[in-house]
Amino acid sequence: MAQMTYLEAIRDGLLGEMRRDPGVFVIGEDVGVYGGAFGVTKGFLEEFGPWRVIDAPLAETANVGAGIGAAVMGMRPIVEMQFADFVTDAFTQVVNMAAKFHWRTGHPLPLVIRMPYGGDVKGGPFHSQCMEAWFVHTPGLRVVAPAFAEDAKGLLVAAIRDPNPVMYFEHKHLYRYQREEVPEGEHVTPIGRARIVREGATLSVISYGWMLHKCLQAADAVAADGIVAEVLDLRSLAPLDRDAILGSVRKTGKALIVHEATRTGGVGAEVAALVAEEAFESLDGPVVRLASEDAPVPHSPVLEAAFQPSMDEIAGAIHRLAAY
Amino acid sequence: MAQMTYLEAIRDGLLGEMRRDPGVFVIGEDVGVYGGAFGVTKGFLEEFGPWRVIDAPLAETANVGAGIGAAVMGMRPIVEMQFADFVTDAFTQVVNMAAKFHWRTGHPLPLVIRMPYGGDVKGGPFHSQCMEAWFVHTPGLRVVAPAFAEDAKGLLVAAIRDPNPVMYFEHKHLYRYQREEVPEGEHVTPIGRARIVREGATLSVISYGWMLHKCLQAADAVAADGIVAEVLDLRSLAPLDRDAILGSVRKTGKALIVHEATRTGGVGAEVAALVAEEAFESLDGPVVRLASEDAPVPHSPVLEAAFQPSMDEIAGAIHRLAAY
Amino acid sequence: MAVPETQEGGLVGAIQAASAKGETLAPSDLLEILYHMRLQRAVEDRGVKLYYQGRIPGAYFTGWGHEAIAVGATYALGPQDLLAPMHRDLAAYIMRGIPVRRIFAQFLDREGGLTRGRDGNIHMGSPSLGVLPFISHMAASVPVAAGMALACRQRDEARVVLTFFGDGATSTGAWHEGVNFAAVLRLPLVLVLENNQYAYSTPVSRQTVAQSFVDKAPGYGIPGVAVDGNDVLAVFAAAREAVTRARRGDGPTLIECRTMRVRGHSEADKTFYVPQELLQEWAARDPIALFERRLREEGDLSSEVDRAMLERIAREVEEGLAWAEASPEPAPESVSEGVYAEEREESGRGEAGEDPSWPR
Amino acid sequence: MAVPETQEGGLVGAIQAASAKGETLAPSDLLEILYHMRLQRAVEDRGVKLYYQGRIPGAYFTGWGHEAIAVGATYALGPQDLLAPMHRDLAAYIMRGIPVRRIFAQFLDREGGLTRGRDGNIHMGSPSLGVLPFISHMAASVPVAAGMALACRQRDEARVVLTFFGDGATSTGAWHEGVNFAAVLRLPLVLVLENNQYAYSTPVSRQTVAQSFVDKAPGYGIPGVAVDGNDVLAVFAAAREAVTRARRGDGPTLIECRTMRVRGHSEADKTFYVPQELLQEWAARDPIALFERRLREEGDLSSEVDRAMLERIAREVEEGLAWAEASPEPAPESVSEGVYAEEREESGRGEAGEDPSWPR
Ligand SMILES: Cc1ncc(C[n+]2csc(CCOP(=O)(O)OP(=O)(O)O)c2C)c(N)n1
Ligand SMILES: Cc1ncc(C[n+]2csc(CCOP(=O)(O)OP(=O)(O)O)c2C)c(N)n1
Ligand SMILES: [Mg+2]
Ligand SMILES: [Mg+2]
Repeated sequence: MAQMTYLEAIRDGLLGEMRRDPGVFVIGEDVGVYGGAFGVTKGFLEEFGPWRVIDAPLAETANVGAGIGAAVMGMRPIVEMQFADFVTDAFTQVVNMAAKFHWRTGHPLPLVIRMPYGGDVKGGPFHSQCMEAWFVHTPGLRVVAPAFAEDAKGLLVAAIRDPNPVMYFEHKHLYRYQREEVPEGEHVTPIGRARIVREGATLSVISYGWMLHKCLQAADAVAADGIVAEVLDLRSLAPLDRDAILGSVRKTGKALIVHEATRTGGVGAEVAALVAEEAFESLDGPVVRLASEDAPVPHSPVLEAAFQPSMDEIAGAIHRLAAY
Repeated sequence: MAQMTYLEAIRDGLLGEMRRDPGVFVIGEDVGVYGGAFGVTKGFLEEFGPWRVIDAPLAETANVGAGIGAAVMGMRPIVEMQFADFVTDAFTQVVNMAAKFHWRTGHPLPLVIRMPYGGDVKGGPFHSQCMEAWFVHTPGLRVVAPAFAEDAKGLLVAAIRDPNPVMYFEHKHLYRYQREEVPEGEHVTPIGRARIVREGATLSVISYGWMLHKCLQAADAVAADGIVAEVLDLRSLAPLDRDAILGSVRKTGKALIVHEATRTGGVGAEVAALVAEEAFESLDGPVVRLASEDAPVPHSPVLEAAFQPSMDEIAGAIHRLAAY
Repeated sequence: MAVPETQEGGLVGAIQAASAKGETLAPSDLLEILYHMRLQRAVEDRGVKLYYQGRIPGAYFTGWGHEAIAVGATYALGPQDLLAPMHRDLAAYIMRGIPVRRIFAQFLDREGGLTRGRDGNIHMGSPSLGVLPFISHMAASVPVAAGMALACRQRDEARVVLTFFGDGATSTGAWHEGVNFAAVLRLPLVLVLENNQYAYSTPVSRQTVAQSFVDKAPGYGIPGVAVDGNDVLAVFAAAREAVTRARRGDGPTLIECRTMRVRGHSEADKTFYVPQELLQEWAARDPIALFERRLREEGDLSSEVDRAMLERIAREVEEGLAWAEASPEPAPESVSEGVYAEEREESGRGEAGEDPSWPR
Repeated sequence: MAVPETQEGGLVGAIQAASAKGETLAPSDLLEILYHMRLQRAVEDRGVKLYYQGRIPGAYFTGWGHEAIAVGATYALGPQDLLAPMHRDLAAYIMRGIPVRRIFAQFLDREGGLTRGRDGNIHMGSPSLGVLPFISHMAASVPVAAGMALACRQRDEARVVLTFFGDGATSTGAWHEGVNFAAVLRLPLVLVLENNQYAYSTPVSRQTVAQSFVDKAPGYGIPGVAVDGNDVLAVFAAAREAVTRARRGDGPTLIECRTMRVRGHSEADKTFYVPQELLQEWAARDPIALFERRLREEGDLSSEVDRAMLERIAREVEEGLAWAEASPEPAPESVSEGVYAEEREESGRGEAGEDPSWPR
């Protein structure tokens, strides 16, 4: 075990896989000489050379498309979006070319797209978006979104080894904010498994990414009032860990779902729908969602604080649901 | 009133608006000389000339972008996607340029994107997709999806007059399948209002588009068993008509949501989540969703029949929920 | 990178220069080329009949009149090379190892089709045979083909990727990004434009106002050459030069093959928008007839060989179709199988000779 | 369409040809041009200070060294013309009527900013002033600018749209589609490339291997011209010619302005990847200093005028900043206002002289 930031853990996972498997390579804008806009691949060019650390033109369709082509040939490409927001420039490649590839051909497509996403980085509407729901609604893609450094490493390794296209959502705010003990060397977090981060019986708080940490703080804050919140970190969004979600809600009888993506049509809707259909008989209260406002992500920190669910709002929602 | 197919009703609405307002124009591939891949704009070039009926290059980003630019200048562009599936080539323009425009600038962006969508046309994975959920999860866009010829006309007129970007989902299977009396001349269906197509008290069946008709058939089929299903046509998906949805479910106590889009993360999830949160106290049974399999849309009619919810499956789901 | 001499001479000069080089082909090569052109025509002809009999679900597309491009370009590839075709290149699929029977099964949406009935007649391929299945979104294959070429470069394999696209496709962002990516990284990619003067009903004048598509090449720093797309040897010669250049490490070449779409965009299209004279002019230049005449004139096609070839093709078509007809409809419940690959599935390296992917 | 004579002479010839035409400007024009270049520098300079004081949220970008492009090109526009700028063109915004005070308020994320604190320092504009606010996605403005030009053409307004973009942006599909669309429809669009040799850390050699960006023009059937991007009169002359051509109905022109990004990509970037000599070479060619020297040499800038201009600029900067600092933070609850326009809202026609859109 070693203390690592979330960003260092990503880097550690990437480095290990690059060393293990000569088919693994990274491609993206400014990933080589510069080492990536956030420094994730710093030093990689020197170690692996320009054909495994490819400084690409400013062309997301080309870069994702090239990743797909290389994957068809048995390579294990990792395409870095400089910011997740720019994946819209490669949308056809992701949702039509990559996602449907195995189903159409029976041929695996081992591709990872690294998606630095999320807000609280003073990034504004085009450098802060959380668009994971688009991909969760696209059969053929796997979608993961770690909240902890340990899983940032473990899920990246799993994604690289997975024979399917994986959208790997790494939260920019967590890059340096989140720091913990991370297993050194080989470490895999299986895709599709949620984790109970905090056990409890009063209600289930279901979240992922940066908001998961706010949920943990809120759970601590309400503990003084005798509320024992269970906090579930989804980690994988496609596939969702149905058993973990339903298991927790069947136990507690109440579900609060929190995410940073905008509310309408977010992943929280799917989780809520799942609970309302499959755990209905266990429900002792409404299935509550807390998410960002249905608006673009604002640049001003003042506005962003109002936009995003706050720890206080989460604690408030826990209180209300617990009292229901 | 006149008998019209769904396609004729679209054409009628478009023609009326083109005649009424010289700022309205259509742009897209093969919309001029050919009259559109489905013939919606046949004869338009002759009547309105090449600057209001623009045969565009094979370039969706250019065509949507040009529509946005013209809208910025106070025109009322209608951009036709030849098939809705191709909108992924214009994704940045839709979700980043258009959707966020008013919020960033305070300036309206009156744009309509016509999206011929949906299956049962032997189109396969790239000519049959239902991707409305992506846009419902994109604040700043309006999304409509008429099931009837009357609303196909009325919602198109409303979309053209709306000062916001509107994703207008027109179902290809309904083009010729659906035919009814449609008001002639001026006719507007307000965006954001659902319609109770069939009143009932046993349960609420909530749907839209082509599946709405299957739901009506299923409702008729189960009527013999004393089940009086209420069938709600959402018509607008963004904004959803919360009052209509909640009103119906509060009355019946049960909700079945049916759509053609794939299940996970579809619009049905949002409707279910809404119901599970806001109508929880009225619920007498689980909130049930019926949707297409989480897979690409298959080409083979045999496979597509298995892929899509069938009338029998809907009737079965109604039976089970009614009996709950 | 300099633009090759063929461009300066304009279209005619280019055609002559390219055709001249075709002469090194052996007589057996010429017959094989004719065979593949005829086979494409025969399979598609049978497809048209099936379509009018209502036996092909959905739209049906042919490459009628484009056979010289499909065959001429593909014939320039070596056994380990790779292909990213489009919807007018049926022969290319066959030449790269996809059996006729599986193509018919694909037409009929049967389990034996390359996509097990999942995708339509033109959306097929076999990654394990090195044939990228294309998707509807025009030019989406171009960046993917660049990526296949990238993998060859990364592994120091002397393999080349050849991709086809239409005149309409050149207007897309995907085309631009893919071509430029390959140019910048000097990847072994051959870019074959099938300029058939229309994209559905849209004439080339709405796709570009450049004097010629070849004028696009210098903007990417790559050579460009225009050839008569109805002259199979001209196409072959240009492709062979481009393949050689690519294999040598000198990067992509743009080859514009000029032809005409003499049938509808799909079989449902009556092409009222195409001037009759244009259709007639090009119908008189049918690439198969042109090549047959040339072979006969030069004594390379005896009437026995001719007859035997036609019989072989007829037999292959009928056997292929019979196999396809015997192939079952896909099982309804199979629709949601294989949305994801399973843990243990390994990618191949796109080596020719492996089996097509479905069924595994 | 023929490529104009300026291209043949290569870069130097082009610069000379273009500069020569600049001479028809009146002395007052020259001073106005200098004023705008200096004003951009002064505003951005103040911005850099604010940034290092931690008062500008997020990243901060300047157009340091690009002032000749922003001012020279924009100065060629008429009062009713339209602009789609990018992130190195601050002067262009000001020249089209956006007040300095609102720009500072934008820097500070205040309610008085052009986006009411909603978007960052460079993502601003005013549709009602005919200035398209750009989005982060590089080149996404290009097809939109083409659409603005389309509207002018549709309404038979003799207006021209001018758009800026970087060398990196030319690699995007959006750029290709937008340029080609405008070319095919012969729209009144002027395409100004700010080739500053880098896209973030990526050198131009990774964006294209064409000999020059101007080589892309014939592929779109439009004229292309290269100019020294640090010579404001050369830029102006090329832009004026392109504006005239566009207004005449002869369609788009590509103008490549060659310069160098002498600061970091953003102020957080230390540009370790740029060779020091390159930075020094171009720092010695600062466009403002070059133009000042020229004006002084030709007697067009007396020391009084000079002093008065600098004082005016200093005053405008301080007044603008003071206004911005007095502008309140946006109200937290305002964040979800205006996601949709309301029924009654009418689009303007992009006429200069209208108020910026927010606040209404
Ligand atoms: C991105 C995209 N937009 C629209 C279409 C619809 N479409 C299918 S084929 C076609 C014309 C293609 O023309 P071209 O590239 O010239 O190829 P051709 O069919 O002429 O061989 C169009 C517009 C598509 N397939 N993809
Ligand atoms: C589509 C897209 N991909 C990536 C980025 C991230 N990014 C922001 S600016 C930039 C470089 C832009 O270079 P260029 O177009 O040359 O303009 P310059 O900044 O040099 O003036 C990059 C890669 C982006 N904004 N848009
Ligand atoms: Mg064509
Ligand atoms: Mg640059």
